[in-house]
Amino acid sequence: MQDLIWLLPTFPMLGFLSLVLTGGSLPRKIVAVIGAGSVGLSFLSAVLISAQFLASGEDYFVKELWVWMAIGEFTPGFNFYLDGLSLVMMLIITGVGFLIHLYSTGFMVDDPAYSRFFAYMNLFVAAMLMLVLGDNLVLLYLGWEGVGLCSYLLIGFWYENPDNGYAARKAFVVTRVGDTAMAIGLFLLFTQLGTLNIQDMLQAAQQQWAMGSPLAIAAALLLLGGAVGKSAQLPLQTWLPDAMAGPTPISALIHAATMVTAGVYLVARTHVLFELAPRVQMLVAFVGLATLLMAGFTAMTQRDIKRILAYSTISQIGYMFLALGAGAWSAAVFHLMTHAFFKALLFLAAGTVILSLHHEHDIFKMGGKRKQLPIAFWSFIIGSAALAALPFTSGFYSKDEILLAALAVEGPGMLLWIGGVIGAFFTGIYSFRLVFVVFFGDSQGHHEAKEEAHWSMAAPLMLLMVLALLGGWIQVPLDAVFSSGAGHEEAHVSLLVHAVMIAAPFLGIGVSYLFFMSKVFDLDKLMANPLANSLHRFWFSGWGMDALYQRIFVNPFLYLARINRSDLIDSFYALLVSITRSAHLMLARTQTGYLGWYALSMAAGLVLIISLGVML
Amino acid sequence: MMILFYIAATVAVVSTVGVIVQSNIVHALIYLILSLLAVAVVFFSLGAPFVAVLEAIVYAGAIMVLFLFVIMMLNMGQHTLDQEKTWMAAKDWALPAGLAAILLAQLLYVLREYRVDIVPNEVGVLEVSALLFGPYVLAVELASILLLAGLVSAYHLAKK
Amino acid sequence: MILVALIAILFLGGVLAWLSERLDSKLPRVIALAALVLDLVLMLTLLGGDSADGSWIVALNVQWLPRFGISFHLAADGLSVLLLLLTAFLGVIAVGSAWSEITERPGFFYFNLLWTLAGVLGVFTALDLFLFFFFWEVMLIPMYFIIAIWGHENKNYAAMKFFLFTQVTGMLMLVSILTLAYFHYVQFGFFSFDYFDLLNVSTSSTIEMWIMLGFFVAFTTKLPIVPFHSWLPDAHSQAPTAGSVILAGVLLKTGAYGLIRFAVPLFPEASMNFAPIAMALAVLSILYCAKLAFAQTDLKRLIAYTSVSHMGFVLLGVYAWNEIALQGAVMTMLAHGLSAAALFMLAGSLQHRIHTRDMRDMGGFWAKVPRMSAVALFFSIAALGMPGLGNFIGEFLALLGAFSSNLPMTVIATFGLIFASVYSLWVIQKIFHGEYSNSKFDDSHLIDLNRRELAYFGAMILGLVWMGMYPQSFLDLSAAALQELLAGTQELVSTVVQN
Amino acid sequence: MQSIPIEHGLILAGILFALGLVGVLTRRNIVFVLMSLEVMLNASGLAFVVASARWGHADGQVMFLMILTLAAAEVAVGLGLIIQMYRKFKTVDIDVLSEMKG
Repeated sequence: MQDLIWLLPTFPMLGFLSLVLTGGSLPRKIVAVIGAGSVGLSFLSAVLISAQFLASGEDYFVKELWVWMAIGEFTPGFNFYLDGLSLVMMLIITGVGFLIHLYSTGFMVDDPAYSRFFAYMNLFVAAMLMLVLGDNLVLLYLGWEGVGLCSYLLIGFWYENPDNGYAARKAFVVTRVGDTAMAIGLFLLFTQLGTLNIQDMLQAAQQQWAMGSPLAIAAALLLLGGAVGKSAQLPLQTWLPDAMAGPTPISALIHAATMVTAGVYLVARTHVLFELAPRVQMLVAFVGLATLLMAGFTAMTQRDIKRILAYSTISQIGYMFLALGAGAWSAAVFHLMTHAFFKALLFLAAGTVILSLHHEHDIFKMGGKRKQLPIAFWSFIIGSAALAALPFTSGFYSKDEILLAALAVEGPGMLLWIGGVIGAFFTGIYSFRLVFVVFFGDSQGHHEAKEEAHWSMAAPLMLLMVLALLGGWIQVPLDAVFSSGAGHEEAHVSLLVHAVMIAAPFLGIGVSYLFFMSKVFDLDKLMANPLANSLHRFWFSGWGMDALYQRIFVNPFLYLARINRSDLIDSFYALLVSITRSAHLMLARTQTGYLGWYALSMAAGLVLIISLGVML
Repeated sequence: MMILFYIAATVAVVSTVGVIVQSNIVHALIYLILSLLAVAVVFFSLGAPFVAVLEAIVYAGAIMVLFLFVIMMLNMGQHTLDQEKTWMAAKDWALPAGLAAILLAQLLYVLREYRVDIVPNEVGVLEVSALLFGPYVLAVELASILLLAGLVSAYHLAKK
Repeated sequence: MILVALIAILFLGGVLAWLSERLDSKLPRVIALAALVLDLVLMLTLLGGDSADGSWIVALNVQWLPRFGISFHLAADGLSVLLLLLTAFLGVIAVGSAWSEITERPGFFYFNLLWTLAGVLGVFTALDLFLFFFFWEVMLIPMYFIIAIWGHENKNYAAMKFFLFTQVTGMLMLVSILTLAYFHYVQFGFFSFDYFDLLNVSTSSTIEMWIMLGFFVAFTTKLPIVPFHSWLPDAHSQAPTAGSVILAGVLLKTGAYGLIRFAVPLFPEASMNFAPIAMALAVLSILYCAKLAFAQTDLKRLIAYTSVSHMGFVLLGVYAWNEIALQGAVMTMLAHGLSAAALFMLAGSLQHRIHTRDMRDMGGFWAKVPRMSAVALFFSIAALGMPGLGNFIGEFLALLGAFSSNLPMTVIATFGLIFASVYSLWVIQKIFHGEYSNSKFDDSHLIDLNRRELAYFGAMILGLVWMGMYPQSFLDLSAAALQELLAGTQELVSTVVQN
Repeated sequence: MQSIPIEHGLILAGILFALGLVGVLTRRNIVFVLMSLEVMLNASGLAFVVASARWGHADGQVMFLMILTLAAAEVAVGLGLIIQMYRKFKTVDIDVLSEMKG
């Protein structure tokens, strides 16, 4: 069964091909069966393979398919590598992916481009599986770019609106900045270590590079660049909120559960390099911390239901980076998994809300919907609880591990921990702000809203609710992967620490309740304060990062493009042409047509030549 | 012979001046014939009787008759004569005459140290024809083709 | 002999096509297609053949003008065969794209097309520099006619520009060839234009540098590379579709081939001394033309600039001069041959349908022509270097190889990948996404791709996927040839690099 | 028989050539131009004959014959052209024929 691991990406790939080649001529039912079924089959095989792999007790398993290209030492192959980490990722991708596909069959049912949607989705799953299963960095890069492409295609899925196209291109180009850094990292690794096979490369790095050597730092930094771009961390986080322009299942699958966590996967996969470059690892932690705080502030100010979730995603991935930086590799992957559950749940529930309210995104135009949309309501309650890491939900266990690992970091551990706790506080505020505003209070319109409760949409929500609640009990089999990792020894921390960590989200929820539920604090009054108002606007715009990038990157590029539309270098040749032409015109003036003039010039020439002859 | 040479040379120069300054075209032609005949005499004095005769027959005879015919065909009357006079303004002459003078001066300068006195031996028709039909036979053929071409084109051009 | 047959078939086919026009105006295209398919089939027989003589698969050497040491020397190794296959394949595609587009004087058109291709085949196989130059000119003049007669609104300007650029720099190459032959005479006492003889010529490094520059300028003008690129956008925007296909797909590759086969091996020392400048030019091309591409409003000009940008990777790979980089350059040549040709054909078919190339007038075509849009999307993402497609393999290998020989240039060049995504996606956005509006053009002929078009686009898609997923079949073919080239220059190169 | 300084022959040829040149350059009547051209041709022929006399060889005279042939052909064609010109423009003024200016 393990040998059939190549089936995993093959099923969705076949789904993609059959949907593309038929070009939308299939009936919807069949499209749905192909689209969701292929991922379902993938999930099924993933489960079987996992069972066998875990039963075998092996640390890893390699399936070599064919040599991709072989030039001298450079021999990346189409080889799949299965270990605990890729196993977890593979199950998340196919499992959550299948649920979201199932949900989509209901969600997208009215869309004219039904088939195209599932084609892209299938391609995405295939590419994502390549990313996590590839045994070398080139294959990983193939998946990496492939998911980027699908992300682009799906964000711009409703292409009639140019804004969507803009968001899609922004997502692709911004992540490609990171990808470029990663590509350079690949070049560096190959040039220095002579292989791009991940395991061989890591081994060679351990043998050849000393702790903190400049090469290790450079390599780790470059890979981090790729991870930061894909996972929407500072400073390349600006694309993710705009990416919400895509259909909601896309946001759930790509921009919450799987693709955006690819950066976390990459860092975890190449953790040896980061361990060799402790400074870069510390940088990872601080990037995570900064991102989670920044995104937390911003999430509190957004009005668009999907943007709130997007910023919360950025913030949660920030936690994962914090964990990676703290060396708690397993905790990061664990949080990745729980996050996939509860964030997919939240997005799908948000999709239900949006669909029921006829594509209304502004939470302040909703309100009081808990009766009308019960499934969505409960989904949000459970999802938000897990997001805020309330005790006994899945998010609690993973975030708890992360914060403890952060505290254990030597040096700035306390700082990291405090930042994380503040982040948790914010998480409480913004997650329940959403719940309170949308589901409680007075209805702000859409009184006729009725829940779209087709089983294909309800069932995934139910399943994800269960996972979001109980996912914390899953044991991830990562010990063999991160044998060298830190953060395993149970830190002996005081009860106070635990109390603070548990209290923080509750405090946040409380604040949120006071503002948005009981209205003890008046938001309008607060907004009247100029300082609060300008802060609000600053946070709302995502800390002005978009405007900043617009000013320092986009505008100069557009300016350069505009002033040099007709190619400066060509004007040099145009100059040559005009010089030749004017010289020609000048000489043509001597062509008077008068015979006497010609004879005279001939005579003058004769005189001249003889003079020369005489003189020489 | 020396005297003959100088006399003929003087006549040639004077009559050539006549050619270029005359405004009456027929007079000019007569001067030209005179000039050519004088040159024929020069040839003779240089011991080249064959070309002297050819000069007189072909040049002064045949070619000049052609000119005469054309002048007659063109039928230039009094108005061309007047026109001719108006065209011969002094300022039109200055530059060409100056150029020609410079050219001549250069020639004289080049010849300044060239000094060979000869007593011309007659190089007659025998030697010329021996060469013509010896080494230069190809040139003769070419010349005949040239003449043929001239004949055809002249016929074609002068035709209506 | 087979090489002669390949070239002769095209020459004769061209003449036949021209003559057959009198019988029936539909006959020339059939004859052209038949000649090219025949060529393609004949070339396939080269694939099986084992190389008897080093890396050379077939060779033919006949005295031509022995007094000047000029011989009729044709030979093909794996590298040549790959490019020959590309030429014949794109030739077939070009005939397909001209099939219904060329109605005016078709006989003469196919005559020119086949003669250009015959010249290209000659360039890819000639091993006598005099013969090489001869073929170099043969491919130039028919192309001039193709642009000047069947081009669009500004065809005379474009054709003249194309002609002057290539001709002037071709003359520089001729001067270099003659100088090289002269130095061979000085050194060995007899004239020879033969490649293998000229490889042994050694001159002072200054002279070598100047001769090398003659070749370099000729080849980089063809490639083209900034600052010799400005003929390309004009030529492409004015040429008929088939002309663009041949121009972008094949003619540009002759420049790269010349660099790999002649410029570097003949002058390894000068080339390696010159490599930093060449690589800087490559980087300049990549970035500058990517930016220019983004600024264009004329679709064909845009694609033309992207060609220049991609050819920068080829130049980078060639001057890195190691096996990975060279394989990358070759793969880029092949993949770009297909992707650029396909993009030009798409632009051509759009122009054929709506009679404009101005992207400002277009938008939202996805709703109207979904198949064409999907095909365009495919080739756009191929052009931006999506892994799994041929272009990625080429660019990745070129950069990977170049990284070890010139780190800063490679790092800067890598940023070209970002710009590639900017302009590629911009095309998709501008033409196929957005709201459909037909206020600026008559859309009565805007119909989706027909079977013939689908067939050749399908073939090209398959080709790119093959190159992307299993490039080994191409790498294997050229490996022996490239290794031999590298081995021949290794000593000299390593001394230069050490210094 | 007295000797003749050969350079005098050449000087005569030079003078005649210069005079002919003056004629070609100054006259506007095309018939005059043609006549002056004849003078110049004749002068160059003279130079050949002088050279022939100087060396006592006949080659110079052969050359003179060639020039003679040339002159004959030239005059025939030239006069034909003049007639055509006169028919077409009703003038013999060469400055009227300035169509060929660049």
